[in-house]
Amino acid sequence: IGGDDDGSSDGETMNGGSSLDSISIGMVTSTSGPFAVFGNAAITGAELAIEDLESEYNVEIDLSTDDSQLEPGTGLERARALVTEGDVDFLTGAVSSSVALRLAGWATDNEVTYFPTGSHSDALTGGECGDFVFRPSASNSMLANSISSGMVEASDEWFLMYSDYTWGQTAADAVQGALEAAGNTVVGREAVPFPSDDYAQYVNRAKASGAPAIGVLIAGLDLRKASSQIIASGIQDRTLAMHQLEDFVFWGMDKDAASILDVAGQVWGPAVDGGEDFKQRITEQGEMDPYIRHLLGYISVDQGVRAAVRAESTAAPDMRDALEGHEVSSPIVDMKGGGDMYWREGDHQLVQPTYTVTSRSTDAMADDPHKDWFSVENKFAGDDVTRPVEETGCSL
Amino acid sequence: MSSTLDARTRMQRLLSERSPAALLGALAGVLLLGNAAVQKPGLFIDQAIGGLVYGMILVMISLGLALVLGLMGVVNFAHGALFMLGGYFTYATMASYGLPFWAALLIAPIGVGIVGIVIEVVVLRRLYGKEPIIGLLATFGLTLMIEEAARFVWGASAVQPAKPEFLTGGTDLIVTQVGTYRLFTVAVSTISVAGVYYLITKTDFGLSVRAGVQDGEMTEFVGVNLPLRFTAMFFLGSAIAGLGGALRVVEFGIDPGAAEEFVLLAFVVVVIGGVGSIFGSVLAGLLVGWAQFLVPVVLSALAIVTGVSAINVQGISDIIPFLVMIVVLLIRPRGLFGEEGLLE
Amino acid sequence: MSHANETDEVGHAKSTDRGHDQEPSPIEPAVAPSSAVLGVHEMTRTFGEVLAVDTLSLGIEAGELRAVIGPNGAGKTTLFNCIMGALNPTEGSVYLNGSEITGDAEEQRPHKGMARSFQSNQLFADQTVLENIRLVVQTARQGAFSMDLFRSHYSVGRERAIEIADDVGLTADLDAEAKNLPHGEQRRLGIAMALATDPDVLLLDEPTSGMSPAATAETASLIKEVRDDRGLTVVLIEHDMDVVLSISDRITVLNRGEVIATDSPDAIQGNQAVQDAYLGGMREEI
Amino acid sequence: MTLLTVENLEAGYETGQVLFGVDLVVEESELVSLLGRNGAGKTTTLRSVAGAAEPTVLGGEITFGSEQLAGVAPYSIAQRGLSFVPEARRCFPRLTVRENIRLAINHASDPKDLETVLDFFPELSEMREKQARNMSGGEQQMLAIARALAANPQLMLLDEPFEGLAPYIVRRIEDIIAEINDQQGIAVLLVEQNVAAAVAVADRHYILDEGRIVESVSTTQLRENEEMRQRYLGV
Amino acid sequence: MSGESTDRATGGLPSMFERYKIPLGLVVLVVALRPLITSEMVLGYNAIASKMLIMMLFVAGFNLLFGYTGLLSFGHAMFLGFGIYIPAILVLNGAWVLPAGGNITFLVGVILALAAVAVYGYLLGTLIVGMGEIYFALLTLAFSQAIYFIVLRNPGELTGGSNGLTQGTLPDFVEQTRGEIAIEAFGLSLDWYWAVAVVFLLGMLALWQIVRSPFGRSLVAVSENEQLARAMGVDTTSYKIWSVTFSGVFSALAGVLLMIQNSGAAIENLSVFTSGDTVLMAVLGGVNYFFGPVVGAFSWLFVEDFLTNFELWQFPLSEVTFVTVDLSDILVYWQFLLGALFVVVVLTAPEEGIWGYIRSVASWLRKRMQQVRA
Ligand SMILES: Nc1ncnc2c1ncn2[C@@H]1O[C@H](COP(=O)(O)OP(=O)(O)OP(=O)(O)O)[C@@H](O)[C@H]1O
Ligand SMILES: Nc1ncnc2c1ncn2[C@@H]1O[C@H](COP(=O)(O)OP(=O)(O)OP(=O)(O)O)[C@@H](O)[C@H]1O
Ligand SMILES: [Mg+2]
Ligand SMILES: [Mg+2]
Repeated sequence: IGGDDDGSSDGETMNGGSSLDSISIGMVTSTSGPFAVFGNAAITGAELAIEDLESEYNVEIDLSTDDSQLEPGTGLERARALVTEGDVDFLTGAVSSSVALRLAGWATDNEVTYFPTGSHSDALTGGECGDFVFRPSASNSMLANSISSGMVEASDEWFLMYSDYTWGQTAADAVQGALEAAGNTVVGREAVPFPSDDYAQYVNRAKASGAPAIGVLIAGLDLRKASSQIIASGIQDRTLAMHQLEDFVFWGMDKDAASILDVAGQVWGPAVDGGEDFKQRITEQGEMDPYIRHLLGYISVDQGVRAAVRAESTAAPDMRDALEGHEVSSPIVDMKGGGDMYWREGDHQLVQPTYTVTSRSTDAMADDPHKDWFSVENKFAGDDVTRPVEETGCSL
Repeated sequence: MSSTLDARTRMQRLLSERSPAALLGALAGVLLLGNAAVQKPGLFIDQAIGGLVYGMILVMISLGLALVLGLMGVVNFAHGALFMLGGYFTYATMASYGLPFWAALLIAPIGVGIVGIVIEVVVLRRLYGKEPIIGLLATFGLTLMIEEAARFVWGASAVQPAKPEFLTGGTDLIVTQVGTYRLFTVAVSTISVAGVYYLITKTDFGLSVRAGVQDGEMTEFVGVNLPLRFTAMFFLGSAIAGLGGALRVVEFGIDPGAAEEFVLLAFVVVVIGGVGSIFGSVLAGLLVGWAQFLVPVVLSALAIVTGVSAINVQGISDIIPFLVMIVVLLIRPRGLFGEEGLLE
Repeated sequence: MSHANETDEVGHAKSTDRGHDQEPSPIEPAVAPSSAVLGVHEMTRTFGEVLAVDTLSLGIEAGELRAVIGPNGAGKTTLFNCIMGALNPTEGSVYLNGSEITGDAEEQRPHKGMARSFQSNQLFADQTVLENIRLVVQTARQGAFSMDLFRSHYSVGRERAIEIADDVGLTADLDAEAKNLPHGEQRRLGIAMALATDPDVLLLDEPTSGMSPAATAETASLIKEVRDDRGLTVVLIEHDMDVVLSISDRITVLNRGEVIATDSPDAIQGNQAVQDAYLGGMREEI
Repeated sequence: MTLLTVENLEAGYETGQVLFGVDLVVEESELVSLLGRNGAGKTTTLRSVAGAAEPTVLGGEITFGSEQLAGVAPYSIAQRGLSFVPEARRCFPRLTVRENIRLAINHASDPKDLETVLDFFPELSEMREKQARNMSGGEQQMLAIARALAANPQLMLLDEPFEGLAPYIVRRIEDIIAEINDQQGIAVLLVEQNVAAAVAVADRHYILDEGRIVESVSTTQLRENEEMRQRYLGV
Repeated sequence: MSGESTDRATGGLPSMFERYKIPLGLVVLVVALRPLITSEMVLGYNAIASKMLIMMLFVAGFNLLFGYTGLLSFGHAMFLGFGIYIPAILVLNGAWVLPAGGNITFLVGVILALAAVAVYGYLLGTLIVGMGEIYFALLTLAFSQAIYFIVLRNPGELTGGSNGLTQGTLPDFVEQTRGEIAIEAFGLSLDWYWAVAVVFLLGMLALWQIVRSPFGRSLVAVSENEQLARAMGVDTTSYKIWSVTFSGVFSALAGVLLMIQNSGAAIENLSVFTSGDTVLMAVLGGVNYFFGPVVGAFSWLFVEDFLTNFELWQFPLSEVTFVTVDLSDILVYWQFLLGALFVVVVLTAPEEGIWGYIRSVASWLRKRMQQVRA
């Protein structure tokens, strides 16, 4: 059935003596350390989703959060405590792929539904996919495929610099694959320890490679350091690309520095046309301007709750059945800017539209009503950028 | 410590301790570097200069630690926390009070120095003459406290003030371009090293502090107001840490995690140089800086020559300081210029 | 204070380039180093430019109680350190019962029958007196290293340790922590631990320093007693001439790293070179 | 004039009280000895006067010149003209002979200069650049005395300066002490177990036993009273 | 000082009770720990109790080296890592005739891990035990970092790099259901806590035997005065090397348990922070006592996992509350309090730690009671 998330039809089921009058959600994410801003944004998004869902359905939703401290082991421990002690029905969260992969493995073994809110690693819906794991965000390869046309246009030769852990490694592979498929060459690639305070030596190498274009696949706030050292070395005029841009990272720099980015992929951002109401609500919270992490938090909770409601159960196998192949029709479609969204059966990827953006000129960068420093170049349908299930290495 | 006086003699002695193995090692090193220089001349020069600059930054980070460790015998793990505070104080001065960078560069180290005084008076004073490990443990605890306090005041995310206008961008050094701000850091670091070196080896203040760490009670019997001097010394060590943090925050921003991030690296540098020798720390800082920048180039050049691409190990620079330390300590168990019996 | 060449006689070690301007009087008697219980053959030890021990030869016979005296810095402690392996001699060799032990590891020597006490107190400070001694007994029985994992340490060497403590008069303090003992008793514990290795040759470095006259006398007789009862060979560094003269069989006088005389106590007292170099007109009485 | 007065001094350690009312006086330019067997409390007395952190002074008064020393920091006591040569020499092991002495000179109000001090000790003069840890016990003892002398004090406290020294050097140091006292008018309070040496140097002697001064005698009295020596000193 | 037979100072011959009070104490500990932790008052959950036991074993293994031999290792996580990774890799991939996931594969993996860590510990010890205190500490750190780096590089796709190993690392006899682990063997089902408790007891008893043996006393001699020990004929180098070896093996054993507890291998367990926490836990508890690390690990984890979740502090109990304090705002900053506690411990008596304090309070009480009775 093409599911219908619309409140009206499900409302009836709810009142019809369903056992689901309360749902409890656990979210393990980074609320301390350098990634706290990401984790907290996801929590804000999740809270908004709960607000909306509670008014839509007659169900009490309860969110327990805990700090993963960005460490897989700690994350797992907290997640386990939420499940065993806090009795949460399903799990969401994680800002980094390492934590997400660990939670995913455990969730699969323990029959717990898990939405890895902030992870983009291909492994999650590839080699390490799991029965009860559903990724609400776009994968690295989706983003890489999105920007590849822009990159191919910009230059024939590329140098890739990437953060040396799952996310960066799979991103580099995906981008390189996309470039080479289009007949371009990657003249060099450098793994950069993450986090790192010194990008000078890698920038030197990028410079020495002579490549007119550089892919800066650097995670989190490190992207700021890398950018400022690119400027210091005087090669900011080369084409710079980033496959997964989070606006927040650039907001920490001055606009001049932020304007060096030429090609970037994005799951969503303030520049995307859609979800104005959502952006407004985030801004009103006053803590941060809206960006992708808010939306991801929202989607995770929204999709989890709706699946449970559809299944009339929070048992992991039931939720799985309610999600696999499900065509999303909830408000998130609109927030995302419209387009097809569905949970693919073979790998549990939420297939969804992606975007490419470029930085605006300094004076065109808006700060009001919320920061808007980039402009959308292209929008891609999910099916056009998602790799086929057979290529993912996932067999569900 | 007194032998820091004649650093030249010690250097000569170091060089004169030739063994066949050392000679072979040196030869291999020269060959590898030569190969890298031939294969990738442009990059080699870039990296050599980049390594020098980075090395001086490491020296700046480790100098205060070397001072407090070598002269007061205190294994100050809180050095990293003080470094971090330097960053936050700079941020506070610039962002919250709107003062210019130059003012922050003065205020932050003094502020951190004052925190150092408090630490010295309340905690460290009780630990002189005890086993160095105890100092390490106490300052470990202090680090947790300072880190958490910083998180309380400034939050968990990184903060960063604006870089002064004229220090942004790069400076063209003909063969390569280096961030102007980095060059500025190198200059500050060089001046600090020279000042500290003079203070310790040439002044009466330095003499009394050196005596104090060897036998505090006796130093007082001789008429030295030691508590005051040690406090002054720790003020200095902390202020230098704070200066390092101040220089850093402008370039990279700072978050509470910095407290533990840099202290290990600083320890590595000091130990490679040899505990008790400021000169050694300086040399070690440069050595590590160069190694971090040049080893990857050397490896990739070697990979080209031999055709074995596995030699070009990715992401190796993170581990290089530790590898350098292992090699140096296995050859010279007390580091490059460490003294027998000091902190063993 | 009117001696011929004052500075030389203070006996700080001389520098390497100095010639032998002093004819050593009664030299080491005709015991070849290698045939004695403890032999030192042409040993030299330098510290940088300082010659602490200078081509020194020594032969100690079985059962002998030999005192080694000499000005401060003459090289006495250094000699001990080289014999015991705490320092490596720059040149020369050490023999025990006729076989060379020069290159042996320090920790092996106690197991060959040599033991020492230290000039400054060296103890396992936080351990009890009993445990200090017991540990040594255990080591003596089990060798330098033993993977003895399956019993309790109570069963190894306790009785023997108590006996030894009794011998040196520490019975009352068995359960006291070593660091809490008075100085004199700490020195005695040092001797007890050396004895606990069950040595044939015992080297004592200033065992009575810091002891009151009464305790000094007691210690002196203890040393003599141990030697007599166990047939030990004892080498004793001592500045207290009363002790030296009263208990030693022979005395070796060191100056600037060299033996300047080895002779009986009486003869040493009458030896002019020794008078000049060391005794310097000892006070006979108060 | 009286330089140092110790009145009814009580002091001790964590483990218990050691001094139970010590009274002693050192006149200007006087050479006094304090005798007693091991553990009598001699070192404790000197350390109390020098202002050391341990022992804890429990009662009594210490007057130096006209000033009370109770509660005064050790460095400040030193700066008032009181030099202390503690047990076991305590030279700074990693400082050279020159630096050891220099340090004392830097912190005294009216110091001697380096050369004057080294003239007393020709053997030290030859090893100015040697670190103390590389010197023998006797050499270090000389250095310790030289260092105290460099401050040009009014009163020097010497704790067993002859311990572990060769008879010959004992004589040297006796002479040096006498000379310092004689020529420079520096008062000396000498703690000893070696009665012979004390008798050779000092004019007046206190005998300490179990934390109390039990006798105050002249050299002649001490020489003659064998019974007293036997009782308190075991000689 | 001289009561417990395996504390560092040892005096006269103690009574039977004195002699065996440590094994007794260990049994009491495992029996009481979980009910205590998971009780209404504390509101813990099961998994934390087993984690506590694992960390206690790990820190006790560490303390054999630090407290008893006097060598501070700042890289002890590497030893833990052997126990985590080797069985996990083997179970995940199988090898040769060993099927992936098989119980035998796991057991072989465990044996292999312990043997490998012993060999590695021995070689490493041989290389570095001669180094001075701080140099030794930093070298262990360096080697630990090197191992971290190797694992991070994911050689042969074996270690999973920064993700660690997240799936398929558990042998067949481990069953999981929504967070609860059980051991299914020989038709029996054993709760994970009790399985850990058995290994913990065996490990701790072995450690206890080591420190009370003549071998263990030699370690203490080495740590107290190395120069003297050597002069008295103790081959200090060999003892140190073996201490590193044993310490490594016990840590690896804890690692095996941790791998199952976390159902996989996480690279952060190899990080310098794990090593640092280990030192902190040992010192917090008291390095001079056998129970020091136990108390240290307990206090640490207790503070970390409970205080952070403590929102309201009600006194005396929830039913009859007199005082309710909202502590959540303060307890967010629990590390500050921990740091302060640590400073206090180090300043007052670094060798004593919390356990030392408990003991001295207990003996003070005993004395008081005797006085009162008299
Ligand atoms: N730091 C200390 N802690 C505890 N007790 C001490 C300490 N120092 C000395 N004592 C004790 O105080 C008493 C007096 O010691 P003190 O050192 O003053 O004697 P002394 O006369 O100088 O003896 P000696 O001739 O051996 O040097 C002795 O019983 C000694 O054990
Ligand atoms: N580690 C060292 N480094 C440099 N020189 C040293 C060292 N140890 C001893 N010396 C020097 O060697 C010489 C002999 O010293 P040693 O300690 O053997 O003398 P000693 O005869 O035992 O004197 P004392 O009676 O004072 O103890 C001295 O000049 C001393 O300065
Ligand atoms: Mg000697
Ligand atoms: Mg005394």
